[in-house]
Amino acid sequence: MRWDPGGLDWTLAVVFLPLAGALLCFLVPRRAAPVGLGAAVLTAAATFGLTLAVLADGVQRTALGGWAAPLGILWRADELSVALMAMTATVGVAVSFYAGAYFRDEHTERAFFWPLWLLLWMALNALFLSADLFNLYVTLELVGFAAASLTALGGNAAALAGAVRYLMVSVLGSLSYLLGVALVYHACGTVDITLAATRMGDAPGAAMHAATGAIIAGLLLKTALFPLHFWLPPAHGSAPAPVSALLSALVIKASFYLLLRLWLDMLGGGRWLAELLGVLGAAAVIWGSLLALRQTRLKLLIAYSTVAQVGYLFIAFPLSLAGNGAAWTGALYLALAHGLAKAAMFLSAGSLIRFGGHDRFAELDRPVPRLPLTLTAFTLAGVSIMGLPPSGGFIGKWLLLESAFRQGRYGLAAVVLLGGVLAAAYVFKVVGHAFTPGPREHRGLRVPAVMEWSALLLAVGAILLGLGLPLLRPLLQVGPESSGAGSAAAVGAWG
Amino acid sequence: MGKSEADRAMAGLNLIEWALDAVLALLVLGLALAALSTPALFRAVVLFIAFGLMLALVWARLHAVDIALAEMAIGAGVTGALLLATLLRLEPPIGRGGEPGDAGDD
Amino acid sequence: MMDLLWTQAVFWALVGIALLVIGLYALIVHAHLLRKVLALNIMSSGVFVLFIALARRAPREAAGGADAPAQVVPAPPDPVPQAMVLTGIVVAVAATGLLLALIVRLRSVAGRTTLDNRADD
Amino acid sequence: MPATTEMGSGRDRRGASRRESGGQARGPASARPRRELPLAARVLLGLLLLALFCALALAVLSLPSPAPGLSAAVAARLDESGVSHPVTAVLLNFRAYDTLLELTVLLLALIGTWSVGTAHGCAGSPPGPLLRQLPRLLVPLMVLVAGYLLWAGAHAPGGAFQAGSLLGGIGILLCLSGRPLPRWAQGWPVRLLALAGVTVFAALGAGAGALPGGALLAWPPGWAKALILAVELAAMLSIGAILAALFAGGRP
Repeated sequence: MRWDPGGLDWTLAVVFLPLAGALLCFLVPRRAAPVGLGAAVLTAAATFGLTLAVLADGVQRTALGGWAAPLGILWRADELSVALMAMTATVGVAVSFYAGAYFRDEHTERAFFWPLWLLLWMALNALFLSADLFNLYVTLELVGFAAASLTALGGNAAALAGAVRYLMVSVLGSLSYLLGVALVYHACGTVDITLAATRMGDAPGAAMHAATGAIIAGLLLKTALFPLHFWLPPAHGSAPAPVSALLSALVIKASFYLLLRLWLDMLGGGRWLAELLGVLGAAAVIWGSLLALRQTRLKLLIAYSTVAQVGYLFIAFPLSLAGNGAAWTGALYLALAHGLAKAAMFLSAGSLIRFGGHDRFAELDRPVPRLPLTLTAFTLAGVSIMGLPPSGGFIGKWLLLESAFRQGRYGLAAVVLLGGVLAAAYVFKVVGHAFTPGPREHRGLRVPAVMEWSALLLAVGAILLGLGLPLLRPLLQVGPESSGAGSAAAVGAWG
Repeated sequence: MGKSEADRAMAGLNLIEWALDAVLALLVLGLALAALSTPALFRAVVLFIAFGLMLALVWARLHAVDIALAEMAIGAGVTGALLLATLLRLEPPIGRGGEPGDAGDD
Repeated sequence: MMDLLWTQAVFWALVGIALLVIGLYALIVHAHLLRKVLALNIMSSGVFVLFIALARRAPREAAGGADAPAQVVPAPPDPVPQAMVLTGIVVAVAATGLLLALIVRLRSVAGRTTLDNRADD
Repeated sequence: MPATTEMGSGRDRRGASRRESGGQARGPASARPRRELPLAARVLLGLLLLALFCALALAVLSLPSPAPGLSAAVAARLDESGVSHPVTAVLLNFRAYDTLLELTVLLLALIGTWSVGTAHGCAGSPPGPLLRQLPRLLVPLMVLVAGYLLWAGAHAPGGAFQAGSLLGGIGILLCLSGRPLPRWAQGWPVRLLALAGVTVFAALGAGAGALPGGALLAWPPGWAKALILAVELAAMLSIGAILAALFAGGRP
């Protein structure tokens, strides 16, 4: 029941460091930027430490308050959660440096960006760590509140309307999730994921179906899977650029992670549900890509691209039915690569907006010769989004395709390929315009070097992710057998 | 907890208690429906506050006294105050000069 | 006796579901944001009622002895759902406060109290 | 999706909507909202929701009758929790981490509210004589009740949340009666008050983890009652401050 100090210190740090940073930033708003940046770097370092600890010693468990599972709340840092936390840290540090420059001259935004962002980071890490259904509800609400408040930092009508819609959808999604949790509690007598999983077999079927439906519906709404994506483009398209990067790269992944975690460890999901998710995912890929192609504003284009990329993650559900973990590894690879690449894209878009004053990309006046780093970052990120080798996106799609072909699921394979072609079309649409002169001569404002470099480094990270397959493979081996059985045994020993 | 208590419980969860439950449920549902469908926003907010107070009674019926207290203070009290303040801010009396809450929905 | 308690639990759980459904309908149908906030609050009340009502099916042995008279004493309700619903109520008021602040700001910036979008939730 | 046009054609549509709402504001109070779903869609929606109701009702009916709840587990460990009221024991000991995050949620809502604008007073109109005098009478009483609720929480229904929301009510009352926050308190003092709950909670919880043989948020035996009371006191003050600040609707 008692913890060993080694692992806990890191788990404690990844949640409490950003919290402490946020509290300090809120208390002394004048010093928010340096304090926030310091807290971000420290949190990233702690995440790195935790990742190494998990790789070395395996799953790290903490019983909060010293109370074992049915009564207390458990933290569980396994490979899946650590992979997501590591992505959060990578994107988080880059966005933090970017935001330091982006908000330099805007006092209100600067004073509130830092506490909100650090609380978002804390909430994300708490979500990735928690093994308790109700605690996850609270972290989901934290994530939603922080994300909506950050969206509203844009300040104009579009951002505020986007934030209101976002917050309402987020609260609605959490409520649906909570309904499912209530049913699980009353059927199984626990909200611990592992314990509930062991008791679900004896629970009445109707209640479990309703709980599964409510939980999955709530999380799909938060993950913006087609046709529940209506709230995403207005929010992600109108938030300040660093915020858009956080929303698209991290916040969407949090609810997807939770869905995946519950699917693997607890819900088990039926065949028909998996097929339905696959169909919706395929529709999202096509629909999101087509709408991205139609956009004239860069940030909306990137936001619709997120709608499409979310679709890929769900194509893995029917593909995993055959029982091998390759489809899951592919989906996770795509999630991580998309996190880095999409953040890089939004950060580049923010630099372009700073440069040109708007983001109607057809009207930008020759950005390539004047912002070469930013356009390089955008193109490299685009390579990963399209899924060209050697990027992380390529590996993810390749794993999905491989398992689709092996199972003879040619329709899904075709969707994966078609999505790549459409992505190429919208990325090149932007890049093509970048070389041409705009309708008017435009002097262009100076973009701080930090902003350009942080986007570029993230994009390079998305490419390098593809080369790191052997390194990352142990982190991304997920499947019901890898995480579920081990923890069930452990809880049995603890309880 | 002797015989009399058992008798009371046996005969107690009877018609009167059921009537209480039924009336309370009808009140809660009716107030919720009314708050969501009445055209004037001010009335809607007032009905919502009444809904919160009735809900506090429901918690008491369900032997959840902590929640009843919290619902009274937070659910009906603070939330109601927040909603009323917002109503004032959304319909500033300057300009068109309508009474706050007098305007139609939308 | 157990049946009566169970019936009461189910009765209030059904009331909770009804509140949830009524709120969801209003959330989708109404355009005014304040009305949507009311709807969300009523929905969450519905979920809370469901959560607490079902805790009325507390196990007999919590009430005491095994003989029949002791069994009919209603057991103290399960404290865990109560604590969770308390948490939920505070989260709900926080959501309401934040939403209302955003709505007031939207009104003063854009002059509207709707999302101005037919595809809204 | 029409959502795309939020920025593009937003301006003219916004103008249209303002005209529309202006027209309706002057219209009769009974006017139904115009921009509603068509009837067929609403009927379809109603049917879908009816199906949802039935599905959830079936789920509820299928649940086993003696519930497998946790009341026995709570009762078994109640002695070690430091308080004798089970709900408080769950909130501040067994599942204290939930409560810490919940306080963070409140703080987050406050930060979000402050980030969108400044407060412009509490009420639209100057307070009448009744509202000016009411606080003299009510505030001492409410403070007393809040203190009682906080103290009672250890063994009876009550606790930090109920007491804190009463304090919030005091703040709202003072705000309505035209007593604004004094200028000296508008800077870090009010921020500190809002932070106090999370800070004390997190610091004590992490400190408990640093003790030899301790665990994160595990109150050491013997100290549990005192620590819980300290956490509750700070939480009560923060909850009161945050709720009143949410009512004020913006940063001071």
